[in-house]
Amino acid sequence: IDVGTPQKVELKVFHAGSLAVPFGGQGNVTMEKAFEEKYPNVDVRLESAGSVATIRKVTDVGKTADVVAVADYSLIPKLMYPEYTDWHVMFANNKMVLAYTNQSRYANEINQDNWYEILRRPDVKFGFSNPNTDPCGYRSQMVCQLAELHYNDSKIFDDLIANNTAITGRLENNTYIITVPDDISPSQRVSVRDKSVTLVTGLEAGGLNYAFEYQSVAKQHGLMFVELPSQIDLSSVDYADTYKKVQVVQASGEAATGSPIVYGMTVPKNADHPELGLKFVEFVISSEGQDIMESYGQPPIVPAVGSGNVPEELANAVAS
Amino acid sequence: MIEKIKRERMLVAFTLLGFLIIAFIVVTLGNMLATQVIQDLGGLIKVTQDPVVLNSIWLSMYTAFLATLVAFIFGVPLAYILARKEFLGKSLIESIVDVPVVVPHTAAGIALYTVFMHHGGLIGAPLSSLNIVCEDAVPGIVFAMLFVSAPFLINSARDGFKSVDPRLENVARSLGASQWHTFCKISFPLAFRHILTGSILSWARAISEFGAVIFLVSWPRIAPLLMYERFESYGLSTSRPIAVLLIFICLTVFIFLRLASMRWQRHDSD
Amino acid sequence: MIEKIKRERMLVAFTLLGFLIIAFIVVTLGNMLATQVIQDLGGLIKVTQDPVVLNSIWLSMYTAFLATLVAFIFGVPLAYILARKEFLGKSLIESIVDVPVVVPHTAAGIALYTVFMHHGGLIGAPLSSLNIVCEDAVPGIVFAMLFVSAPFLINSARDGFKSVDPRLENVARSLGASQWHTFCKISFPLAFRHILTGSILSWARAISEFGAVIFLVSWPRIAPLLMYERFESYGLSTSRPIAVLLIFICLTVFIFLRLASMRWQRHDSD
Amino acid sequence: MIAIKGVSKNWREFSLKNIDLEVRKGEYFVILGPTAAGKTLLLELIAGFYKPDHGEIWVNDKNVTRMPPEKMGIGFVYQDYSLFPHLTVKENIEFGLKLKKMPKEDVEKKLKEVMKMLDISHLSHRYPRTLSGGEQQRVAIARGIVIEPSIMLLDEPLSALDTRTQIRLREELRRVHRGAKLTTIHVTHDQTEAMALADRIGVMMDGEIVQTGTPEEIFHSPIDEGVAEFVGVENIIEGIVESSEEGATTIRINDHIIEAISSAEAGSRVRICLRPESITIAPSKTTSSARNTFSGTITQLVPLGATYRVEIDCGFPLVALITKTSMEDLGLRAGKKVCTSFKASSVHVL
Amino acid sequence: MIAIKGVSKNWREFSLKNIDLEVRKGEYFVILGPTAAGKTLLLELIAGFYKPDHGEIWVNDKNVTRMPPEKMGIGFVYQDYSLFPHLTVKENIEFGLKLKKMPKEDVEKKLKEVMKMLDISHLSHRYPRTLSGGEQQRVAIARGIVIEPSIMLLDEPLSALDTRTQIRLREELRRVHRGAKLTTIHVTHDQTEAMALADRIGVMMDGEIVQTGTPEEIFHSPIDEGVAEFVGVENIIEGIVESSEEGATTIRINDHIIEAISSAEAGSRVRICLRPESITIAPSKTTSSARNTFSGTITQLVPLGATYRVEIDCGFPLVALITKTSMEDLGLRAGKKVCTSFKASSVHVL
Ligand SMILES: Nc1ncnc2c1ncn2[C@@H]1O[C@H](COP(=O)(O)OP(=O)(O)OP(=O)(O)O)[C@@H](O)[C@H]1O
Ligand SMILES: Nc1ncnc2c1ncn2[C@@H]1O[C@H](COP(=O)(O)OP(=O)(O)OP(=O)(O)O)[C@@H](O)[C@H]1O
Ligand SMILES: [Mg+2]
Ligand SMILES: [Mg+2]
Repeated sequence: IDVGTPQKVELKVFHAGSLAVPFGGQGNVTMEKAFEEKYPNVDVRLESAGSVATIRKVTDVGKTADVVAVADYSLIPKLMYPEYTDWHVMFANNKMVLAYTNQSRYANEINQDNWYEILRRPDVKFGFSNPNTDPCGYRSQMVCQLAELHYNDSKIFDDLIANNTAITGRLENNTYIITVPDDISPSQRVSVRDKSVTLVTGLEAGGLNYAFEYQSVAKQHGLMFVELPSQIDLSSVDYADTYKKVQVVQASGEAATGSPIVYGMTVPKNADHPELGLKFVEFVISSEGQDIMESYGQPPIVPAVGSGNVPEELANAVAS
Repeated sequence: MIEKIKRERMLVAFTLLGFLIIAFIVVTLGNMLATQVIQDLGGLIKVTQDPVVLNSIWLSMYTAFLATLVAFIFGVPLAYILARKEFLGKSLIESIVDVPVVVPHTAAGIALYTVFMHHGGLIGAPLSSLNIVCEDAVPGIVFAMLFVSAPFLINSARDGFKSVDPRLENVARSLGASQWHTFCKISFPLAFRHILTGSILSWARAISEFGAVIFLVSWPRIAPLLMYERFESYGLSTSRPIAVLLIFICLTVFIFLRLASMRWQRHDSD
Repeated sequence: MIEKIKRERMLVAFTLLGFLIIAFIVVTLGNMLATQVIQDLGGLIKVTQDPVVLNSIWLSMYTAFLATLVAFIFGVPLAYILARKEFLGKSLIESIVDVPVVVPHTAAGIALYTVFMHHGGLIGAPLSSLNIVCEDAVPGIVFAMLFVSAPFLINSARDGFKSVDPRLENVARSLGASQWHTFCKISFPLAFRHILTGSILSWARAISEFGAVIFLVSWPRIAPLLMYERFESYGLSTSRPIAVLLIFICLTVFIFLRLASMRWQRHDSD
Repeated sequence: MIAIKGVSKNWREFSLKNIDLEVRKGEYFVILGPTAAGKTLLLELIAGFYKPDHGEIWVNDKNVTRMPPEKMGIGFVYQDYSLFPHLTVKENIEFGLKLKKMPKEDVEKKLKEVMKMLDISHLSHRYPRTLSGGEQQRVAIARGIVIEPSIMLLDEPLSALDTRTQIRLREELRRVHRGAKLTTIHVTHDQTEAMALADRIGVMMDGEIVQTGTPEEIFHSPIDEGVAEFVGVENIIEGIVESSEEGATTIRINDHIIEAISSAEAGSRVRICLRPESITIAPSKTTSSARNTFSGTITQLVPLGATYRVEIDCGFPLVALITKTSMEDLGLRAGKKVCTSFKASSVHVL
Repeated sequence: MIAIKGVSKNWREFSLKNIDLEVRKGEYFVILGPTAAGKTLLLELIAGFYKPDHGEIWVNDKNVTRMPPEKMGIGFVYQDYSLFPHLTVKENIEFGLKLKKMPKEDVEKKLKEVMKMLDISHLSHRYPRTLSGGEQQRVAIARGIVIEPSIMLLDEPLSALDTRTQIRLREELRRVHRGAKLTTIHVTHDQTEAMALADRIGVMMDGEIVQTGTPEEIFHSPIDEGVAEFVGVENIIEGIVESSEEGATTIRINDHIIEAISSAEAGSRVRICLRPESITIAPSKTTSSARNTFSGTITQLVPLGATYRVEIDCGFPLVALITKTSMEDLGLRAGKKVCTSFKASSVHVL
């Protein structure tokens, strides 16, 4: 019986909720299974949370992790440098989509051009995850703000977000600053969950019509989704300057600026098994790991990009 | 003295064993309270002024109260029936009442979500057509709390009614009181101490519920959820003062009601 | 018949009210179970073969059993003292026993974390120098479960001992039995039904605990935590079969023990 | 008038079987029976707390079988008095009155009256648990009669009290009964109490009324051996009827002949019943109107307080009862030869 | 021998005060007292379940004050018998034996013996709750005596039983006591029981032993009015001593003179006690050795089962007791004039 299986080394991986499926899902080939196969004396234990919470567990709660993997690489330098780590690798990217199911209201009408009109309808309930704890959440805000620019409709953010929550937006020095209070107070029209994946339940159950999700999540759960224009879906490095125009200020005071969605990973300095942690990182960015990412709809960055004091062990797998 | 200890060896051993478990409880709570007060009184004071925290505590207390009220309205009559009547399937009903106590809270949460979800929930859907939304709304919190806390009130009230001699009711009826009047003037007042105790327990159980609520309602945030979020996001130093405050409030209510129920004239037999 | 209903108006109303709350419990659980079995029996079967799920359920059952065992060893003697002796501060002790019931689970979790954390915890630090690690380890689960579940066993056992006429103990002693022998042969067997009930409750409470455990131990994952994570990561369809399985196991144990305790020869007075 | 017509009721482990009973207006009727005979259940049935499975109950020529208890107008006093513990004596007594929607002054007046009558005015603000048994009983009675019931049911109202208080309260019961002319049914397992109070007695055993009659009938002519034993007939002796002529019967017991009044047929096996207090003891043969005289030897003398139980062997065992003074006067002791006599009319033949 | 020397003990709401008591070897000692006098607590104290605050308890010349109850070798039978409900009759009885570490055959033998002696062999596999009160009592006694205690304590062993069973079991108790030569302390609130069984009686009231003596002493010379009332002296009459010479005392009550034997001084106010059974009733003045003769009118006749209580007004109220036969022979009824007489030695002066 596995009660921690003492003779095995435990490798603790704290990861963003959106990585749950490729890392430790129920598929036949996951990072966890493949890595354990490769290193039979290692027991990978995954802990999933929102990306910010994932980092806070290490920095604030005082837990130790051997690998930290988050949905926004920029969180690592912002929250962990220099005390907890001084490097990270960017290993995958993703894009924002609007997920739905065939039971969703107006499912047969929605497309790339009218999605915001449909979300405006009073009988439609949509959701996003908590901007304070999950990058997917603040990215959803960015999407709505960028949509105003793209569709040239200055009411989109107000109608979808500001009028339904305590989140506010304002223009300052040509930057749209979105402020998220601790108490978001969503109205009945929107659902705010801790992690974006949770919203899937709502969609599946029919309580929710639409949800802002990563494309990977939508694919993994077999949802239908509206592909958004590249100008607003935070996927393309080409539009990095456009994305930069929005900034989300979280309740903690931290600010996140719009940027392409790039997953970051590091091994904290206080890890119990730093070498194994590195091995895991190495595995994820190896071609085998990248295949796994790919197979779950999460496009890997090939080769992975390193930043900071990248350890030598990874040097040849990483472009900088 | 020593002779006495020797004579009462068993009781001494029992006392020591018992002391350990009491110490465990006291140390666990006391240590946290003391640590907070000594090391970070400022944090505690700040939390008492944080409207988000206060709102969520208020929400918890208020929904717990509502849940207890509902449990009272529906549970006390049930308790009376269970205490007074013999019928086929009675022990089945009694077991059903106990089921929420043995069902893991998170499993209960999933069950509640299944039933109360907005779309397609067996109860949630009809309710939402009446404009009562449970998912991510106050009614949902109340229902989840009700599910886990009602058994405490029902069982306690049943014991209370059982401790009332049915002959007192018979006499009241022979004196001309209707069944309802007898219930109000005789059975209920005599069982009141038990019902009060049950209500305290039920309220406490409701306010402390976490697992069952969060599936159905993650917003508005009840205090335990806020605490968990704060713990996950910011760690011990941010969440502990909330815990201390919440414990403090719960204990105050508990002690107050306990004293009240002890002072309540003890006309019942035990 | 109609005449009878009219005569028993109050009881009819009470029955209806009571029926609603029973229906609430039955529908909530029944709907989930039915939905699972009818719509996705395959998922349920798959889950019963998933070693991760089975391990975590086994872990939950096993730690809950350990917690109950500890509560039994320390709690039954305490219960006996509380039932038999009058002493200064007794009602304080009784209140302390009840405190874990009223303290919100998450707050208890934070308190437990404060005391049992590896570094600097008042109990956790000394224990870890004895190589007993509580944070993220089995002992931590047991301690957290113990904290929330011990009151149930203690209170129930106390009621049990109270229901044993002290004269029976007196007689046993006059017949030459020592205090300990009297306890083993008279008091304990006669209070056994209550103690068993208390143990079931305590075990159920331990297995269903979520809030208090997750602060201290997020690995190994107890079943409720696994369920929560699955719910958060994959949604209802993945987590519901676990919930159904867990409820099924708990109910089986509950019904089995309940029948056992009902068949236990009813020598006690109530 | 109360008429109980063929009433039966089943509980899980006990049943009342085919009860027929008539209690006349103003009568003091005692139901006498051993523990667990179903006496309390019968009273509760009459009061309407339970409904019979079969049969009917009529009160004052009205069928009340299905009437709810609050409509019956019956006063009920339980064995343990069942005072409402959370109400004061005054509140207990006025409980029924308040339900009658009478003017407040009238309530007060009636209250005063009944409390004075039962001498409990000084207790009015005390709680039941602070009262002695006797006081509680009086409060319970006051509570029952203040609503002016047409019938009063008393369930072993004296059994929880000590002998002295019992005797005092018996008087009180008789006084209240006479004063209020209440039809009363009084339940007890105490023969003395039944004898002291009853106009008529119904003997109840195992859920059945086995005999009804005046105290005289019950105690001297029990219908069967069970009743005989229960009502304290200590001498039950088997014999064979030798002759029987117009009621004058002779019965052979071993070598002795007893004369009795009975219609038993010659040759039949019978049992004779003879109450110990019907036997007179004399130091030697005396002439008296008693038709049966036997000499015998005292085997044992058992002190019973004011009286002694004398066991005598006259060829068959006899138990007699005599006062302490008589015993001392006669100088009785074990082994002494004495002469016993009893009237033919004291002998009851079964 | 049991000696209780100045024992006191305080409970929260009750205390035993300065109890002095000596019970001789083989004696049947009855403690008689009303409910809540503290009788049970005193027995429990003797058995060692409680420890006294002050004073000492000696058993067979050994100070056992602080000895744990299991070392005392005392058999205890509670009022409700306190049989272990989860054990069969056999297991109940062998509970104490098994603790004695004697060979198994001896246990079986003793068990058989005692069960035969008390006639409960046929019950051995039944559970206590299926037994009648009388059977339970015998099992409780068997359980107590099988361990061969030097002392037996009986707490109201008969009060839960009906009169017939009571009388039968009194016999049994006496037989067991005689057979095993057990020093026995028996607690009761029933005077009849005390009289029937006791070698000596201690009267207990309000936590104190107020009088100790033979039954004769207790019942005829109660030490004060409280005891007098409690032991059933129904005639307590105030008077003034007119003269007193060498014990022969005359006492004036209203216009009547009563002769008594007492050492009260002339002129002092006294109360005379006279038991109802000491008074003889005759239809007219007769000559007898009784020094006190008064004529009076019967005011009331109260049936008490086998006896009648006769209330007579002789210028002062007198209560007498007579058997039913005597009453019928004398043709007594209310209003009839009769003559009452009692011996000077029956009068007890307080
Ligand atoms: N409410 C009840 N339901 C079912 N059975 C009952 C109920 N009350 C009493 N009994 C049972 O019915 C039988 C008769 O009980 P009941 O109280 O009428 O006897 P009783 O003659 O009044 O005896 P006692 O002299 O002890 O009061 C008993 O065996 C008792 O256990
Ligand atoms: N264990 C106890 N602790 C404290 N007080 C007690 C205890 N047991 C009885 N009492 C109280 O002490 C008083 C005497 O009780 P006890 O039982 O000795 O009376 P008793 O003479 O045996 O009366 P009864 O005839 O009713 O058995 C009562 O007022 C009772 O309430
Ligand atoms: Mg009864
Ligand atoms: Mg007693």
